[in-house]
Amino acid sequence: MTDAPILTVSDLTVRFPIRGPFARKLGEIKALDGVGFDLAQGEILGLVGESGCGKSTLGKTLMGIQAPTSGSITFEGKEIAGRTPREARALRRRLQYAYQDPGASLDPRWKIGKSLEEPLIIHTDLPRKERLAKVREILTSVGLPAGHADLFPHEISGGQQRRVGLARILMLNPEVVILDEPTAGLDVSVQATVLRLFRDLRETFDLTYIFISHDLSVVRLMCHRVAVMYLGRIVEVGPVEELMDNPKHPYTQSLLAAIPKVNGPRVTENFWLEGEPADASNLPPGCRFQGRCPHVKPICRQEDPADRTVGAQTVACHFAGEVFPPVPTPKESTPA
Amino acid sequence: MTALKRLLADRAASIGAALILGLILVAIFAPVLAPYPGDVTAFHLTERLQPPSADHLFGTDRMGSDVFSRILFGARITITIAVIAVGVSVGIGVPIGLIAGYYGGFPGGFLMRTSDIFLAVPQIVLAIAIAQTLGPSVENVILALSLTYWPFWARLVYAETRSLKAQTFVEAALALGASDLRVMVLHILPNTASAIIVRTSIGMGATILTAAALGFLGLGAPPPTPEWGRTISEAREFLPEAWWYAAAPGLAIFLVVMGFNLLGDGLRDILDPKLRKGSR
Amino acid sequence: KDRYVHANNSAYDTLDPHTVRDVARVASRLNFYDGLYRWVDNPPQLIPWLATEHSVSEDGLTWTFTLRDDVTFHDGTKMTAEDVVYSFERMLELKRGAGSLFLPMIDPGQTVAVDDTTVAFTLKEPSAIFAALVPDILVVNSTLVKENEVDGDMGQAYMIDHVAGSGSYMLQRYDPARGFIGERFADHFAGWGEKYFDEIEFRTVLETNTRIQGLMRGDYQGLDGYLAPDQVERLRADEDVQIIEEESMRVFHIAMHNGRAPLDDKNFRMAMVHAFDYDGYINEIMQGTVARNPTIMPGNLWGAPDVPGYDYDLAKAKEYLDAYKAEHGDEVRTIKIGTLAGFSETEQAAALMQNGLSQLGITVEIESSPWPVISSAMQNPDTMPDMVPYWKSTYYVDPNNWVGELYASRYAPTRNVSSYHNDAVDEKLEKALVITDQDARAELYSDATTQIYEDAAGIWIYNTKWFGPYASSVKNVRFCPVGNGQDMRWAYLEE
Amino acid sequence: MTDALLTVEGLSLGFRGDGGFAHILDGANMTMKRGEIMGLVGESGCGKTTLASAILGVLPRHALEVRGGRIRFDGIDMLDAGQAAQQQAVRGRRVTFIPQDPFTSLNPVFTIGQQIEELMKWKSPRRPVGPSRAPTLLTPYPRARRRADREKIMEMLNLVQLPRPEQLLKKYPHEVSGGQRQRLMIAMALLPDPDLIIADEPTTALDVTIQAQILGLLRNLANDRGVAVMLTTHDLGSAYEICDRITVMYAGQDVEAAPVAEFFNRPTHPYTAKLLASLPEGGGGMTGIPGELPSFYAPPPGCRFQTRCDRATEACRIRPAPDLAGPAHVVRCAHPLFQTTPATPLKEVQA
Amino acid sequence: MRRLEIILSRLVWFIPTLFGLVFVVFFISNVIPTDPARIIAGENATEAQVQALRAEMGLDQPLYVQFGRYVADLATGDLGKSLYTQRAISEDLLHRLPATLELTMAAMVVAIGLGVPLGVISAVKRNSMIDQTLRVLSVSGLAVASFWLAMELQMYFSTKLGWTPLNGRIAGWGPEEITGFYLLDSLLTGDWASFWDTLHHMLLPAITLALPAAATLVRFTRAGVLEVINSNFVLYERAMGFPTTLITWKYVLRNALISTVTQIGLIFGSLFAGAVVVEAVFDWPGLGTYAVQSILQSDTKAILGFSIIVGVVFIGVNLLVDIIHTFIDPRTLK
Ligand SMILES: Nc1ncnc2c1ncn2[C@@H]1O[C@H](COP(=O)(O)OP(=O)(O)OP(=O)(O)O)[C@@H](O)[C@H]1O
Ligand SMILES: Nc1ncnc2c1ncn2[C@@H]1O[C@H](COP(=O)(O)OP(=O)(O)OP(=O)(O)O)[C@@H](O)[C@H]1O
Ligand SMILES: [Mg+2]
Ligand SMILES: [Mg+2]
Repeated sequence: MTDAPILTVSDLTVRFPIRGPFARKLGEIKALDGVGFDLAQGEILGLVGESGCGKSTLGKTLMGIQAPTSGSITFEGKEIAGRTPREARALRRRLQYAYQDPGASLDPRWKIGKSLEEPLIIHTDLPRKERLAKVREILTSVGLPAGHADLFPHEISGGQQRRVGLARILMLNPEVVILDEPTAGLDVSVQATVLRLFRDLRETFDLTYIFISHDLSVVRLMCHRVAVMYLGRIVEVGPVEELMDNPKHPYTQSLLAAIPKVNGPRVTENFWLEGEPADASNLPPGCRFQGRCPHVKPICRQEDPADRTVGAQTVACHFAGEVFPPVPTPKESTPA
Repeated sequence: MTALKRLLADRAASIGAALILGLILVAIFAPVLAPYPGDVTAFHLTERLQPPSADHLFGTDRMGSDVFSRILFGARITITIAVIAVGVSVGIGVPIGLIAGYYGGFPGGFLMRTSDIFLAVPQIVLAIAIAQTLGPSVENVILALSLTYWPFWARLVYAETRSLKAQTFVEAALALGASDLRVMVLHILPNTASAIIVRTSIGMGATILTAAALGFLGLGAPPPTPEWGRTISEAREFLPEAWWYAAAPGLAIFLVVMGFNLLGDGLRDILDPKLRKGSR
Repeated sequence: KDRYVHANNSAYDTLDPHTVRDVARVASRLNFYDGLYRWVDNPPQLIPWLATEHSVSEDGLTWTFTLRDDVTFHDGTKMTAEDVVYSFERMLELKRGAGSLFLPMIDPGQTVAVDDTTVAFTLKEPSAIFAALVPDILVVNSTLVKENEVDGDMGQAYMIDHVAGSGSYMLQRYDPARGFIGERFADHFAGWGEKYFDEIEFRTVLETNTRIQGLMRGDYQGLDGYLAPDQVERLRADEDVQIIEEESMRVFHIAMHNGRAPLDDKNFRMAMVHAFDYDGYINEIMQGTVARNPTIMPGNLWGAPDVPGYDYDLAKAKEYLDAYKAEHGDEVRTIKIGTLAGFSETEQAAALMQNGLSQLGITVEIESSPWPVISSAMQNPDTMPDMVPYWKSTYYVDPNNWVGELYASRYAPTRNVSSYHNDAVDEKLEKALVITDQDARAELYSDATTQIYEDAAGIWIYNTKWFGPYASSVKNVRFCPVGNGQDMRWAYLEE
Repeated sequence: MTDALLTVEGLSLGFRGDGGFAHILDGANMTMKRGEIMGLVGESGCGKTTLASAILGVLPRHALEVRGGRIRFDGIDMLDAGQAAQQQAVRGRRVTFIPQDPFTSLNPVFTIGQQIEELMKWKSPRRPVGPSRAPTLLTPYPRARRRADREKIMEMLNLVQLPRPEQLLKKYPHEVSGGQRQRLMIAMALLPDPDLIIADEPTTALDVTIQAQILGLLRNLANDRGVAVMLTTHDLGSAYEICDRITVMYAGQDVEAAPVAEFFNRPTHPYTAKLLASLPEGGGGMTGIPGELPSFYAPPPGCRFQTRCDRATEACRIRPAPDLAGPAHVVRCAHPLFQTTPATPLKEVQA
Repeated sequence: MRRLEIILSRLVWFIPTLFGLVFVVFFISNVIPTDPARIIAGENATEAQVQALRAEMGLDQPLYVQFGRYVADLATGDLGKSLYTQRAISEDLLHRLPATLELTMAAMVVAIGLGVPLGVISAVKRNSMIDQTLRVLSVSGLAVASFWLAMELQMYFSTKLGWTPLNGRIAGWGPEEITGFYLLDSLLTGDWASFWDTLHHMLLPAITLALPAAATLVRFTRAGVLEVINSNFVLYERAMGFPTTLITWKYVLRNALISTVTQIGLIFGSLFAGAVVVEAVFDWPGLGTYAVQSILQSDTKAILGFSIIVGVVFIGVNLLVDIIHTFIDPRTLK
């Protein structure tokens, strides 16, 4: 890992207007609200959080599929925003986004081979023969038989689709790859092989990952650092071990406590978090976690907490480092 | 190849395809198949309104011509009208729907409103206006039908494009740096193809019916064209005695339209992956 | 109560007697209104009606009519000369219908009520045909109409669905989408016979087939005539139906554009007139229900010349065509025939012509349009198709209605649609318009018609026979070509 | 077993389709007692939903082909067409259902209240038994019963921690969140006062924090009301969390059934062991099980795991009989893990 | 309120669409090569008379001026006067509208009453004999040319068998007019004879019109039901033991209707236009007959008026469908 970050994001905000009839603006969803972080070369940054908290939006904004409302993204020291489409496209070749649903990101009427060839047609002027050779090469490197180039997306399994999605991205020799929930919906056994593929590819192609997931155990396995998002904001970020073993934000704490683990404590016995996330289009003033936080104080209802560094983590909580998860009462479970 | 196999496996669709194939063959080989190929323009005034017999399968008409032969030649007109009118409609409607659906916003809305307007103009009225301006003829029937039919395709493609535009694979293609044109032509259009094909097949049937209705109202091809709709309208004077005179072209229309509809239905089942899944 | 229900092929969409003057809507004019004179019977005769007599001044310009003094309108008002003047001025003012016939002859304000029962018309120039038009001066109840004038519209809005007349029947019910019902006007000045219909209904039934079946089922007691021969056959077979057969004055011909090449060449026209299968058309398509009419003049009218009709003879046609080609070269362009959409006889005639010409190696294009379109086209020499088969009906019973209007230069291009021009013919026709002696006129018309015939200016095919389909129980229908047998005051029911 | 509420014995069925006969369930067995939570686990596509649907009688009838086996619920044969009336009376009343996807399982065009009321109209425990004479669409819903049911509904909504139930009932499904919808489905499953709830992956569509709440709710309800729950899931963590017993399925066959602690600590079937080893928190998060599920159109005879099992031998070509590996711990394997490695693994024979 | 807002936003489109419609139809009808002045003046008029009339009618002015005047008049509900009769076209159309509406609505009722239940049955009994038969029938229904069917039905039932009247709306002159809808009027006045007679007259034309519409509905309902019948909520309802009839006829149908309703809107529009041909065959004194009449007379203003009415009804019905959608599909209010 080199010192200069390959990617710097600061104060990134994305808002989706909600429009009614007559294009009247009824409100807006703050999908991203002042997100900032650095990404070092070769690093794997995990991004976790509940559904709808803005993980995909962040990924797509970095990739340029989604235009930011404000904020800056610097890639290798160069600002991405405000470039001509052509320059931005050239920059983005090296920054790629792997879709949450890889099956859906492939044209259902195109054979795998053709889909894989497309990036080369757009960005290079290699002759057809070389393109095909490259397609075969890349298919092998993601662990698929070259014959799969002649299949349609619906003819291969979910795990294989994911490999194809990756292969398509790798065609462009990217440096940073944003993996959006790459293991969601996969069985543990398939998940394991896919994870190993990511790790191998990273070594082969010298990649940097942003690893979006809501499965904390996978994140722990894969990532160096984790950022926890809640309703459009990163509420806690830090090295994976520290953050997981010693979470500082009450949301991170409850998130960790909510995952049932085999042979772990029974989380349902005394899970404390109640209710559901606030409406993203209608955030209350103050801390966005106030509605569900077991430690809520008056100040939380008035002031949105600033980021503060506590230990190895950066936490957006007024009481970071001062609150702890309620101690679980051990269950008299069936003797092992 | 597999599509063809599936088509043949579907009874309704293969009947439809057979009917249409029959129509095409009849249209091509009308001069060979017709027992009295000259009867399109030649008359035998002494043999007017003869009932069906071995000589005249469907009897004779008001000019003593063989109805069967004229029906066979009528197939040519029918197929010409249907193919060109639908072709032009597709040619106008598809790009409009594609562009409107892809770019959306005000221009899209405007295009779609325009198509709504054309949809609201009664087809018959438009056809009449055109027929009266340019004189009733096959070409003008085609023009009138094309002008009123394109919105159907525009609407269909618009809706399909809207939903495809929102799909991830389109976004992914754009993210890879594909241009709008590339995405529209290579990704979206092929994915609307099955819907277009189905619609077109059924549209052919509808076009034939409308063309016949125009002929019936006297706004289509001039006499002595053997167009089916106008034959029915000619026959009206001689009903109910000369029942064959109207029955034959009526049946011909029925069979052909049915053929297109059956084929359209079959294609829908074959081409629509959603239904394919459902039938598994 | 005896009722008569008549099914008509077009709509009774207005009752105003002065705005339309077509045969289709004649029933409302004849039965609700009276004219100064009236046409009856066949061949048509003018009989005194609201007027008892007339005199013409020396210079032929002033026509003075004496009116009956016992005429009352439906509302009981007495009719006076003022009503006649108002009616006539109204026609001129509205410029539609019969008004357009009179406008060229008389200026507005030239009609005066001399006294209550005398009215005088002063013409712009002497006219032999004015007498034939007098029945068209339908008199409306001026008091009633004036009461219902809106913004000086001369009661137009009112008259559309009201009747202000003195005619044999009074309006009882009216629906423009459906027709009207008239109730006998017992106080009609002409009195009534022993038997009559108490109520008459004229109904619009657009479909010929439906009309015929309705008559056979007894839904209707009468239909408009001019049925296709096959339909006449069908009706004849029904014993509850009678067909009243009358020779009418409705000449079916193919107008040719004499002003445009190649039809401006007499040889070519001669080829044309010999290329039409008259016998086939009359005997097969019309099943012999019409009579061959060799010229434009109805054969049964005075002044019609006695000439043999051109015959269908392709050999002769070929000769003429060769003569033409010798002069103009072999190339003959496509000939366009315009037909009247919905009138199958015109379509069949065109098809037959096409058939004949194709054997001469001439291609024909047929174009079928609704009557108003084709009629507009015909009135302009540039848009007039090369040939148009159509009928010339009886608007007034005078040779001028046929030969004059169709071939005199004074009527070009609106009524003389053939662009036919022949100074000798013009001279005769003009003269016949001014003099009043019928024998002299007859000779002039006969000569002119013969000349036109020799010029082969058109293809004259047949004179229509009128087949009035009525229920057998309907008696005493007095057919007259002008009213098409829809003047119901004489008819009655007898089982 | 007299206290068995539900027994599935040797259930064998499949679907006839374009590609031939897809033999999905091949001799599946399962037993459930009153008041226990049974986890039915296995990887995606192994037939969990098919088994649940078979019990509920909602398999697509036109393609279905049952080849053998029985499903008995409290003495009623759930497959016998002759007992259709009893089955219909049982369904939604004594056996209820919590679907996998709360987002699409409620009818989008009726309010939540209308749908709950309809359920209570037909399936309320207070409904007099016996067929009604009125045509179905016109069957009345007596005022008194309606009011009583309404109270129960309110009570139940409170119990599943749904806030402001009055307003909730007036809403349409799309107007409430996924977690609330799933709670609603649980309430609807409980309202008829059933003996058995079949919950088909009730939390996969939900976030972990919500999942924890829902799982907790299910556990408590089972404890408090003595309802048996059949929990279908492929998340072993969830299964561990609330189940009393676990049955593992592989490709339409039950391979192992054991009390929860036994299951996780002493897996006996090679498949179970490998599955547990693939868990990320199990440390071997990147091992996985090589190979894929066999095709249902041409499955191998006998134990269906043989194609991926490194212990498989010729013996595996015949379906092994159930074997007791401990108290209430049933395993179906020719070479269970407590035995030594077999002499000639099948893989080598084939190679 | 959401619904009101949605309805309003649809209504806002109504005016420009209508304007576009008028624009298109106006210019189309003005290229018809007939000279209204000449038509009015009659065959006997001289050129000078025609010119005078043309000036009087403002036909000598540029087209856009005429269009402006037309739109201005239209805004006050004035569609001009018929060239032939000088009758106000709006009056003519209004007078005939009830006849056509009554017929189309009767056809619509028949079509819905037949099409929707049959579509449901067809879907529920998928691939059964009933389904196959219905599918064949519905395809045939769509393939029949309505004018031909009308003729054949008339020939058989009226002429041959004499079971039904040949043509028209009623034998006599109809019940006392209150609304112009004979069925309604005869009910209001208690005139049962007229009521039955109207129904009797309506039978064949309504069936002719309804047949293709019913066929379309069978197909769409079938497709709609099939789409819904495999959805999760139906699975849930079945798993919860809801009575099958209830699931099919209440829960599934209501969902399937969402797409069917759109179709009903489109169908109503096409029925309305299709009435032109059917009315012509059965001499139904409605808008269609009027249109044919106007066409044959090249009464451009009347054709224009007719097109606008049909267009308005079409746009209006689709607007109504949108509104109905907000009721049957609560998701539209999201
Ligand atoms: N194009 C869009 N228009 C409007 N709102 C959007 C759009 N895309 C996303 N959103 C909203 O932004 C918020 C964040 O969405 P996003 O997809 O980034 O969440 P996520 O964290 O990826 O969730 P998941 O875990 O379900 O993938 C959500 O409330 C979503 O509804
Ligand atoms: N109607 C059907 N026709 C043919 N095959 C079917 C049908 N229904 C299900 N299957 C197949 O049966 C197998 C088992 O499906 P099932 O839904 O029971 O699995 P599952 O264990 O519930 O999986 P998941 O965890 O993904 O929900 C799958 O391979 C599926 O494709
Ligand atoms: Mg996401
Ligand atoms: Mg499942």
